[in-house]
Amino acid sequence: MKKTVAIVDDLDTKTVYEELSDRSSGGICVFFGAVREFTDNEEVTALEFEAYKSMALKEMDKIADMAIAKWDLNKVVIKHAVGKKKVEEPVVIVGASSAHRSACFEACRFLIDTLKETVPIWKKEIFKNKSVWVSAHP
Amino acid sequence: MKKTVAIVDDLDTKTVYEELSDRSSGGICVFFGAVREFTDNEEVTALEFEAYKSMALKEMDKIADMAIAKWDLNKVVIKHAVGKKKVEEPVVIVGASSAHRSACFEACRFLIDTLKETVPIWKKEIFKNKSVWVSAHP
Amino acid sequence: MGVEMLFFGIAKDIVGVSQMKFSFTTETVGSVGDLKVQLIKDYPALSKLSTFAIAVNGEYAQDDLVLKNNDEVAVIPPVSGG
Amino acid sequence: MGVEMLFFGIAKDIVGVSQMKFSFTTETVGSVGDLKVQLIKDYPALSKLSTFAIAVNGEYAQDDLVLKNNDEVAVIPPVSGG
Repeated sequence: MKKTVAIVDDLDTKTVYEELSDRSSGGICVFFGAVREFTDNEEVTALEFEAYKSMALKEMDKIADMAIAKWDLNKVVIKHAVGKKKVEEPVVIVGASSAHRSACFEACRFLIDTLKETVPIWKKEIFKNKSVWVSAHP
Repeated sequence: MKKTVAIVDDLDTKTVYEELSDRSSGGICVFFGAVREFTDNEEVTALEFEAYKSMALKEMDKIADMAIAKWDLNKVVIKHAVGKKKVEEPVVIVGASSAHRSACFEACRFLIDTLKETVPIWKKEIFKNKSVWVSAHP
Repeated sequence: MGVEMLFFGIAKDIVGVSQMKFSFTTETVGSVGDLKVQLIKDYPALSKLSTFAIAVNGEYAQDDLVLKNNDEVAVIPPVSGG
Repeated sequence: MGVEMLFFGIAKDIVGVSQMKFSFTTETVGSVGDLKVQLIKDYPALSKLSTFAIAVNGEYAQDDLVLKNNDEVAVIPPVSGG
């Protein structure tokens, strides 16, 4: 069992297969989160991500361990980007590999859902004339 | 809406992000199927895939269209390899991109589940001393 | 009249070729169902498969589809892609 | 006694710095809950957030956790990664 947990300036989308591939894995499921052009019909020029890095890495590691405890996985990857990201750029990559496909699909969904709930990373949406910390206010 | 449907000798796992990424997509979900070392505790040396190519492409195209009708997707990819594949090599890549993550996760699972049911592609498991067409016999 | 037969996967191993002309009178073979009966008569090992389907001109065909001259007819043993 | 305070996201904008020493007597601040009350008194805009959590030494902390000298204490506004 191998887990990769990282916070980086720029995510490489090309290496995820080799990071998750394993002789015992018939299935690999990956989720990429990316910057979308519009939020509620307002044009986003960029997203800016800030992390409490040491704690975020610990929380990501816990999420990986929870997934490993819950499903029969061979490898897990959780990586998040920080800094300013433009439209279409990747901001998060999570994935899992397993013998059969159900486990990696369910685990992958769990990884991204839980990351969004617990990992101390913050996203600021930058519009033409303003910027907003997402979810900060009710 | 753009769909990519292909049957190729060798799959490139590195290009899937750029194939699915889209200015309107916040989420991209990808499933890679790969060759596993063991089937029922017997060591597999390779898998060999054969396709009824013209019909397989039509069926893959139908599956993409069904997914597009069912979920709000921006791009869909369905690619399958043919020929002899060794352990850890990719044999199938399916994926979808969407504004929000639920749609791409559900669509991606649908793509691989349906591909396995309807697309005329056959897999032969090659063991040390025999080879077996998968699922051929009850 | 006749059709172009294609065999894949284990069906190719059973029949021994991947492609053949298959000629028949409309008295013996008219529909896909008739063709299946004839194929199993000619190649009894086909009946040992979990299932096999017939595709006509690249589309899955029901047993009642009537074959036309020069159709491309494929024997589709259980698929196992992915 | 005192702790090292860290502020992230909108909390950093509200407080105006990302890091500060925060000194207190154990009479005014003992627990995480006490600290939250004090922070809202000092920076009323924090009370307008959907929620905010406190992490002590890199772990989410409940209100009853008692702070120790030199703890690293972070104000965690609603997270929004991914």
